[in-house]
Amino acid sequence: MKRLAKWRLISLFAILALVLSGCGKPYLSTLQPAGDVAEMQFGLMKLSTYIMIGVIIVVTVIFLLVLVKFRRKDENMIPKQVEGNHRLEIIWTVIPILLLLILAVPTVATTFNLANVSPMDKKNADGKHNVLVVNVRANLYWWEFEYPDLGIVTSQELVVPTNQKVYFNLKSSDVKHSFWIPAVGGKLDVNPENVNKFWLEFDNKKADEAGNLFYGKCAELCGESHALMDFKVKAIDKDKFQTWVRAMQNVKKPQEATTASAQEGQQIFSKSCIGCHAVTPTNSTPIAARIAPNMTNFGERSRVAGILPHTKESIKNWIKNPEKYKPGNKMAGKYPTMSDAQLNALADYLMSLKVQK
Amino acid sequence: MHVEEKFTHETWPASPEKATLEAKNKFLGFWFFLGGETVLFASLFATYLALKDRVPNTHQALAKDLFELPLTFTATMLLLTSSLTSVYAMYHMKNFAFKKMLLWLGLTVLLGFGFLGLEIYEFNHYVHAFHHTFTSSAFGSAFYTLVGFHGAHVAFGLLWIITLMARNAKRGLNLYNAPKFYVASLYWHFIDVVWVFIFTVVYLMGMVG
Amino acid sequence: MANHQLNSGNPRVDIEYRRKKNAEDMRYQIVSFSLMMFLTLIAFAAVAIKGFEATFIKPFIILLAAVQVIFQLYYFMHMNHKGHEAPKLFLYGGVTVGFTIILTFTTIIWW
Amino acid sequence: MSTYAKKQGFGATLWDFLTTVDHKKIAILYLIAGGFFFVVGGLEALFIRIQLAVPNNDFVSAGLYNQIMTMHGTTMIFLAAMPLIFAFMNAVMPLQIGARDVAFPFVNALGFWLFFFGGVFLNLSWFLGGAPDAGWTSYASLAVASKGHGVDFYLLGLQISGFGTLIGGINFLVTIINMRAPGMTYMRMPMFTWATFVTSALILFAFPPLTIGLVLMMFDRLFGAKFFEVSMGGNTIIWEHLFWIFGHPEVYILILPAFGIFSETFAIFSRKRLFGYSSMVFALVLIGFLGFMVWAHHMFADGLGPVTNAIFAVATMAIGVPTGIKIFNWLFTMWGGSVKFTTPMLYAVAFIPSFVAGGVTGVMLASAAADYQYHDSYFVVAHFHYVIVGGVVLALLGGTHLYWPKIFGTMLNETLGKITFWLFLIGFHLTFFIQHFLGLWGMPRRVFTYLPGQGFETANMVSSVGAFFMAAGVIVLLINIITTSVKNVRVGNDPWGDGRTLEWALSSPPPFYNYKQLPLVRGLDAYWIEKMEGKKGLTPAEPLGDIHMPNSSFLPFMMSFGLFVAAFGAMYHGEHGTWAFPVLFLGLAITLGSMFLRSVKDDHGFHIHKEDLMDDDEKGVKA
Ligand code: HEA
Ligand code: HEA
Ligand code: HEC
Ligand code: CUA
Ligand SMILES: [Cu+2]
Repeated sequence: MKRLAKWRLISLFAILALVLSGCGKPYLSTLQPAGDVAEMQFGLMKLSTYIMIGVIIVVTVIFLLVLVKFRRKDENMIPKQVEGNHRLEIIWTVIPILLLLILAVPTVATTFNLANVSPMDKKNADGKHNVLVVNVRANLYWWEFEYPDLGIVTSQELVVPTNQKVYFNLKSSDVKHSFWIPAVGGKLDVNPENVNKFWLEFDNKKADEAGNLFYGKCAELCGESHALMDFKVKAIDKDKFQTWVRAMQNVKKPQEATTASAQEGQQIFSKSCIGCHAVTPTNSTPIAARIAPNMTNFGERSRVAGILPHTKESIKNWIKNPEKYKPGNKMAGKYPTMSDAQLNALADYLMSLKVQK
Repeated sequence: MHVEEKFTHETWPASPEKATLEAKNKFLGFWFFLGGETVLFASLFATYLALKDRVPNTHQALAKDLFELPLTFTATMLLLTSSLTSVYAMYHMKNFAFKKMLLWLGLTVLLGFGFLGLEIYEFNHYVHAFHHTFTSSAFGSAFYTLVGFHGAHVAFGLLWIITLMARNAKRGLNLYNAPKFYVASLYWHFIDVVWVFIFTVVYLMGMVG
Repeated sequence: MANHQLNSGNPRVDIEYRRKKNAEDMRYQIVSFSLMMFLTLIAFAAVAIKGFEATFIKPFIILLAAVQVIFQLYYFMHMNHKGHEAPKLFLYGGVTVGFTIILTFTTIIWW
Repeated sequence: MSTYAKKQGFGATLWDFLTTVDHKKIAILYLIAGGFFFVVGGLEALFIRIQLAVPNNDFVSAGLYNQIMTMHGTTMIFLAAMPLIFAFMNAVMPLQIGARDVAFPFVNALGFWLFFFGGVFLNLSWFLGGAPDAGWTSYASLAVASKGHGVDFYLLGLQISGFGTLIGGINFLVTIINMRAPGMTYMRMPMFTWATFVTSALILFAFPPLTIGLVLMMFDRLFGAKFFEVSMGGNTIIWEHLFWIFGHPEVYILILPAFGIFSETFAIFSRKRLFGYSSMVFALVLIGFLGFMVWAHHMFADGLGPVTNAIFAVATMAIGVPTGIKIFNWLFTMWGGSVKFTTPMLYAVAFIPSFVAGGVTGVMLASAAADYQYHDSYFVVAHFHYVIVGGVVLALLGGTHLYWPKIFGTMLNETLGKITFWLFLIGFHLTFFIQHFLGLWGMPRRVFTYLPGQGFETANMVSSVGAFFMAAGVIVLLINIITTSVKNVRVGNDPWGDGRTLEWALSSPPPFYNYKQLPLVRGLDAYWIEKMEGKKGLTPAEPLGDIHMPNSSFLPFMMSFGLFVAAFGAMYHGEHGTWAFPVLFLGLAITLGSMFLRSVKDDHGFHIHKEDLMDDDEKGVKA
């Protein structure tokens, strides 16, 4: 009997471990941690799950025994009216306390560890951080990522180097949002009234497995298109990251379109769109003027508007009727209607916006 | 036997405010209500403290620019004294001295009106002299809401006491209305308790900076 | 509801005794009122007289306010009398919750 | 449905219910209104599940989804679960303590009508330009930015119904303290009465912060205040704190009465006194107390800092201990008992594993660093439906079956009851178990749709199918109610045969004055004691005498109606000043006028004379 119980327990844990690790998508699931933070959190999740499974098993065993043994068989039987039992009551007070302590200690430790952003405070001689810092700005349904020390801005797709800690400043420009990359680490709210700070680390091997592209989500109800406020994280190794940064920094003025169609698109863009969308990556523009996604490296992104496939067709559809794809977005209706030809030209132009040829 | 039974000095019970079951219920229920009001005002105080001096630009007046000692002091004296007068009223209620009770309640009401008048003057002054309004800043909203909530309590208390006085002027004390007077006076004291914290936390601490 | 147990019919109520008791109560009320006035004066004086540190004045006047309020509750509102156990419980309950709220709002609400 | 409903004409019955101050009739009003809103909230849940059944669905639009989701949460919590709980408190608690009514019958009626008009007001938003859409938590930045009047409906509607709840809570507190029958000491009170007591205390302290939060936001939205406007010095975190200082105790306001109902059920159908009664009471009070110390666990991701998060994490975990005490005490109540699986008992039994599963995920959420992953994901949705549906709703359904005969004098059909039970239970686990995984796989909550290719498809479909099982269960319950009401087979005092507490000594339904003579209580489970000594009824504590009863009144209805009218004025004063202000004042005038009438018109109630009581002996308590 005892051995059987033990065997059952082990197999249960094994199944559980399988369920826990084997499920979900590697680019999205918290159960496939792809970095230090998610790893620590996954550790806590596993620890707590084991404790809870233990609790459930104990309750279930007593429960089943009761159901089987004490069914009413004799209509006239009056059971003994027991008042209570001190020994039992002490047991089921003390054991849960102990279990909770086992959970509480690592919880507190991890909470403090994840909140440690002291390296962000240190700056070197020319006023730059010693670590990589990204300012994340959340806007109604799109994200902006600024690298203050590198002097560049990008949108919708966060680019980060792997295997090093990346520090984040989070700030909202309208309502509250929440910044979440499930596979890499837990979320932190993006508030309108303060700057929240935390760090994440992106694991190189796991990034490879996930196709170098993690999914990011907005995790706080922020309006109609909250569900569609996705972003992507391109996690690449340090060298590639450096190359990307240099390429971005090289774009000093809007890139010139090369094909005829793209040139036409550029003209339209400069007339109708440039007021909101920048095509240079500098962060010298004041924040208040950055009211739409930066397009500098649009041609190299993996999605249009964070959610649509990265194709010319999507771009045309989007510009034709953004409201259809992201209800309540801040672009719809702010520019003249475009003919099919114009849409085509715009799409060509936008697709040509690449920093790494 | 009836709650409106006529009483004499001899038959008047020692604790008329708790002599019937209705009275006991009223008494207890009202105290619980005050327990809830404590949390209500604590929420307002907390909000005020969080938003104190939170203004959008440097031109706007802060707490230390607004408040003046003499005004607050006068208001405080009026309200604190009204607490004493209402205690006197209850003293006479217990002694079955209806006329005297009315007299002291009347005084309480007068003092209460004095306080309200000062508050209205004060708000008006801030609006015109400092452009410190309900909508000018988070600080303004929090200030007027906290102090105004208290003011509204004063106003409601006055209405309540006046109604009670008018309704019972002709029929004197009995076990039906005695608890009502008692409970109204509890309410009045509670308003005073709140004011003690308002003048300390909002005004005095505001002036200190 | 049903059981009105009025003591109105009780002939043995000693009015004189009660009168005296009430008057004595009233004397306490006046004493506590004077004390309250006194505390108020000190609080205002502490602010009026320049020269004290704000870090001293603030806790000091809050303490004075707390003492005053205890006078109000225990004397004016008769919480010192018997039969106020439940009121006490719930008032202090309210005070505890209220205090927690104020503590929160002065510590973990940021700029 | 009940005897007196049949004897009178419809108009008279309606008037009777509009003016009643009898706690048993008010209970019926709460039951009907709460039941109605439960169906409304359930339909909204079905719409949610239909929309989410497949990716990229366009069953409803994004904006409409947010409204449905918000109204589902708000309706279920404030307009379904709480009123249904109040229904049982009203129906049972005064009987359990041996009282003839609550302490303030008039206020009791007022509480109901305030809730009712608040709920109606809130739901009228559907027809007047759109419902609130900022979530049931209505976080400030989004709620203040929300267009239209949806959020205003939320603010004003909850404000009105919140007053009703608050005065209801005070009423129950006073009733329990002052109106217990002779011999009913605190430690002899039935567990449901204890739960009512602690719950009411929570209401007393939890609702004021909500009231203030609603006032502040109403000032911001309707009167230009700047509490939450960051550019003017405002701070939206204030709302979050105020809401959760209320919100967390609120979830215990929901679950403690459920615990109470189950405590009664376990004892009755195990034929055994509650195991560890005093530790049960202790645990109840401790949960209530701790309930006020943990609210920031809803704000772990806010960025309050590691110190705050750590403190609140540990405090939150602590609640697991007293809750565990209760769970084990229930198990040991059944242990050694003679357990009969009636419908109410099935609910109670199913509650244990369901609630424990939900409770332990709560403790997982309490682990702050891990909650950064769970927060605002479907894992949280799974957690709270496990505790709410697996705890509160099972208690409400079980309680409905258990107390139906006491309230209406006729039994619900046991077979149909068991069908409802199984459909609902299976549906419940089917719907919500899988949602844990959705959350862990990265699905945020409050999304109107999701894109394909993220691995969410199958699980969402399963979840949606489950919801329809629950709906089927509810429909069977409605059929059950209708058919048994039509048959209307009358039952005696103690239809389950094993009643232990005072209410089972009274006829079903009890006479309107409840107890002809107040009973003398000689121990825990007073009625059981009498039964075991072979007595038929209760031992009276007083000679037969006149009974004083309160008069019916239409004023509670009018007072609440006035606020309902005034709320429209307050809401539209911005754009329709010409008529809105008069409406505002008219509404307030109705309310204040009714209050004035109430205070100047003496109302001493009436007496039932001894002689009349002797006449209807066959119906009353056999004393
Ligand atoms: C009836 C309602 C109810 C109940 C009873 C509970 C009970 C608990 N809840 Fe839950 N909760 C909600 C309703 C409820 N909750 C709702 C509605 C939300 C979401 C609100 C929103 O955002 O919209 C929420 C959200 C919520 C969060 C925030 C999640 C987030 O948004 O990030 C947290 C975090 O700590 C939490 C924790 C807990 C805990 C620790 C308990 C504990 O009380 C549970 C205690 C019970 C047990 C632990 C089981 C029995 C015990 C034993 C068998 C003993 C042994 C056990 C151990 C040793 C662990 N809840
Ligand atoms: C008491 C509280 C309560 C209850 C009982 C329920 C019950 C249910 N809830 Fe709950 N829910 C909440 C409180 C509750 N919920 C809250 C607070 C939220 C958060 C909102 C927010 O984020 O702001 C939420 C959110 C929420 C979501 C997440 C939405 C989102 O994040 O986008 C989902 C999704 O599945 C859901 C589903 C359900 C389902 C399927 C039920 C089922 O159990 C319902 C079962 C009942 C029925 C199905 C009744 C149907 C009746 C009929 C069919 C009868 C028809 C007959 C006639 C017309 C005569 N709810
Ligand atoms: C009012 C300012 C505004 C104008 C004018 C505007 N846009 Fe936008 N645009 C936005 C905003 C805001 C978004 C982000 C929408 C979202 O994701 O919610 C956006 C998003 C986009 C995207 C997707 C961005 C990405 O990074 O995937 C494209 C492509 C785009 N706009 C193209 C255009 C073109 C082409 C024009 C001119 C014809 C234009 N926009 C004019 C505000 C504007
Ligand atoms: Cu941004 Cu949700
Ligand atoms: Cu909670």
